Amino acid sequence: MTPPDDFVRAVEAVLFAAEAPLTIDAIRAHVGAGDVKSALETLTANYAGRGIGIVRRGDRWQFQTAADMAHMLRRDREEPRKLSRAGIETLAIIAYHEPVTRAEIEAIRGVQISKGTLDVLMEAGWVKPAGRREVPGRPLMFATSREFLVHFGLASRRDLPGIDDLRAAGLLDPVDLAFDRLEDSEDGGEDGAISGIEAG
Amino acid sequence: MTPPDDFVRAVEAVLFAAEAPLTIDAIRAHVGAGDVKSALETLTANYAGRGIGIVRRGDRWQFQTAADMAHMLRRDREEPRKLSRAGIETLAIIAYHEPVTRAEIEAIRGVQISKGTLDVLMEAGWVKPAGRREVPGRPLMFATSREFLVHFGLASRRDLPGIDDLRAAGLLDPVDLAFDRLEDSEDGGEDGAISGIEAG
Amino acid sequence: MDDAQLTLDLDGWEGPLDLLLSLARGQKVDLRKISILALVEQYLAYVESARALKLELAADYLVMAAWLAYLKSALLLPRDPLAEPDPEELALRLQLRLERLSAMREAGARLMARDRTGRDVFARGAPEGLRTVRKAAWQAEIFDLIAAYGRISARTRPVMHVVADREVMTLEAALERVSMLVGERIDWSVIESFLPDATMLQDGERLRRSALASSFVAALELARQGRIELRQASPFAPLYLRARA
Repeated sequence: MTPPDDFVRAVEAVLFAAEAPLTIDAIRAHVGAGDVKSALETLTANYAGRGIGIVRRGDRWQFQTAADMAHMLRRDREEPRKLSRAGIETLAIIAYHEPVTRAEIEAIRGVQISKGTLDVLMEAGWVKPAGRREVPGRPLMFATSREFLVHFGLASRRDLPGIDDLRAAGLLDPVDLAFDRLEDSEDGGEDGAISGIEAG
Repeated sequence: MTPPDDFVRAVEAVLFAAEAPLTIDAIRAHVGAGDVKSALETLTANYAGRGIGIVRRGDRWQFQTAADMAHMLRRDREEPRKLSRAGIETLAIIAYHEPVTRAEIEAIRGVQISKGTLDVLMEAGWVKPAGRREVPGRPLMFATSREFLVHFGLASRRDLPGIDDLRAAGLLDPVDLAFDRLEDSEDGGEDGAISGIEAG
Repeated sequence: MDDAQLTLDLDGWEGPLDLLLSLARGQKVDLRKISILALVEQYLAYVESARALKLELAADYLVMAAWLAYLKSALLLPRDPLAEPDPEELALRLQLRLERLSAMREAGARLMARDRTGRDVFARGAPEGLRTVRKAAWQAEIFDLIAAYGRISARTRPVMHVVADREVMTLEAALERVSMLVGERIDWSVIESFLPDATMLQDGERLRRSALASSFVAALELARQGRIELRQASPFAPLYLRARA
């Protein structure tokens, strides 16, 4: 094992000492000028296969334990709060469709969301308001937060399980849009280009 | 770093996630049977020369950032701040009369100065202690520093404008004084010449 | 999934679409190939059995049941090309909705199965923490400094008045002038007539007063020497001078 150079060591120490995931700019503020991104890549490679490692969460980086060590570490720890089925579905709909209004969530689930469901997700810090949709009534939209990426171990929303397949299959498009497309193709028209509402 | 075996990885992860330094027994309670001591030695060797390392404190073990990287964990951020009126007046008196004691500054200024004012000037690096006046109480004297000249773009203190220059520039004519004089001349009184104590 | 189990799970449904999806899953085929007619019948049968057991069903379920009953009849009747909406279209829309709900349910499950922070992976337990020390960068301009000194000087220096030189008549000058002039006069002359013509001079009034004082003292001196005589009728009355014969 070759010890890294002092710049990489500095990035390693700063990231290790941090109490929260750090952006590249935040790291640079501590270590000074240098190629932080390349240092992070070096470190990520250095730690591959170890008991701890470096991961990217959105535009931030952090050290964390390797996932396969979970059983060693769960001892004496409280399980994170279990979400209700409504909570899980609502969170998934927001994550895969964001930004999304409450009415849009309800349209997919076929049922009203009880008041507490969004509150629980916001309290957990996984969901946050994300502006208003410019339609009559200007309904509030919701999106996932940075903490959501951290908690679920996602480098970005593109890492959401199966999101590419769902998008390709049109399953992230509203029913009306999907229906029109099916009609078009049945009428012998060319395959409708997927004009999905681009997520993320 | 060569990836270690799973037992060493487990010790590594447990030590990393621990909220306090751990004894070998406490580590074993997490990772199960195995040679914890030897795993700790392997880890210590693995991390030699890196930005972080494993250290022993008594009979407990912990991860910590390398000692020579400690200064990276702290960064100074400079925020521009304007000197207060008391600050700039005190600085001006020191510059024109140095070396000067605090009591002398107050006598010239006609107002007491708070302890913080001189501290700020010394923190800024513009004022420094300059020996003691050989009078009862041996009060500390203050003078300007080289940084003072640099900051204000002066080759020497002789470059500071004298009283006559100030008068010519109208800087000795605050509103109230000019007003008094106007009243005097209306009363038929003669112009009072100000006998300036020559500065510098 | 039999009726008994459906009944037991009554409280567990997240609305009629959820119930429909569970029933559809019971068909064990791809949602795209599902028989909507069979699904409708299953749903209606479920609602019937719930009613038979006198279970209270939320209004949503009954609204859905009514709509599905309509869909069923439309699907069974001979196709009327002018009917709006087209029952096939309604069936397709229902199928699309079920697909979307199903997709999100699976996505939620996969999300929950990820390595979650605080459950499967952990951040460092006792980080040293990073500190940002704010340091003031004090700023002042040379003008501020000079202006401040000007301000202090103007405010606190003792203001000293210097009286400008002005023309006066000395006692010597008055003695000379009075003794010379008095010899030319024959009769008594008032002292003011011995003074220089004040109006001719700058600052004349001041000089006149100075000359009067000096000339008065000069007159006293000349009288003491016996060279002139003085006469005054009463205090503050005009003072007359005459050379001694």
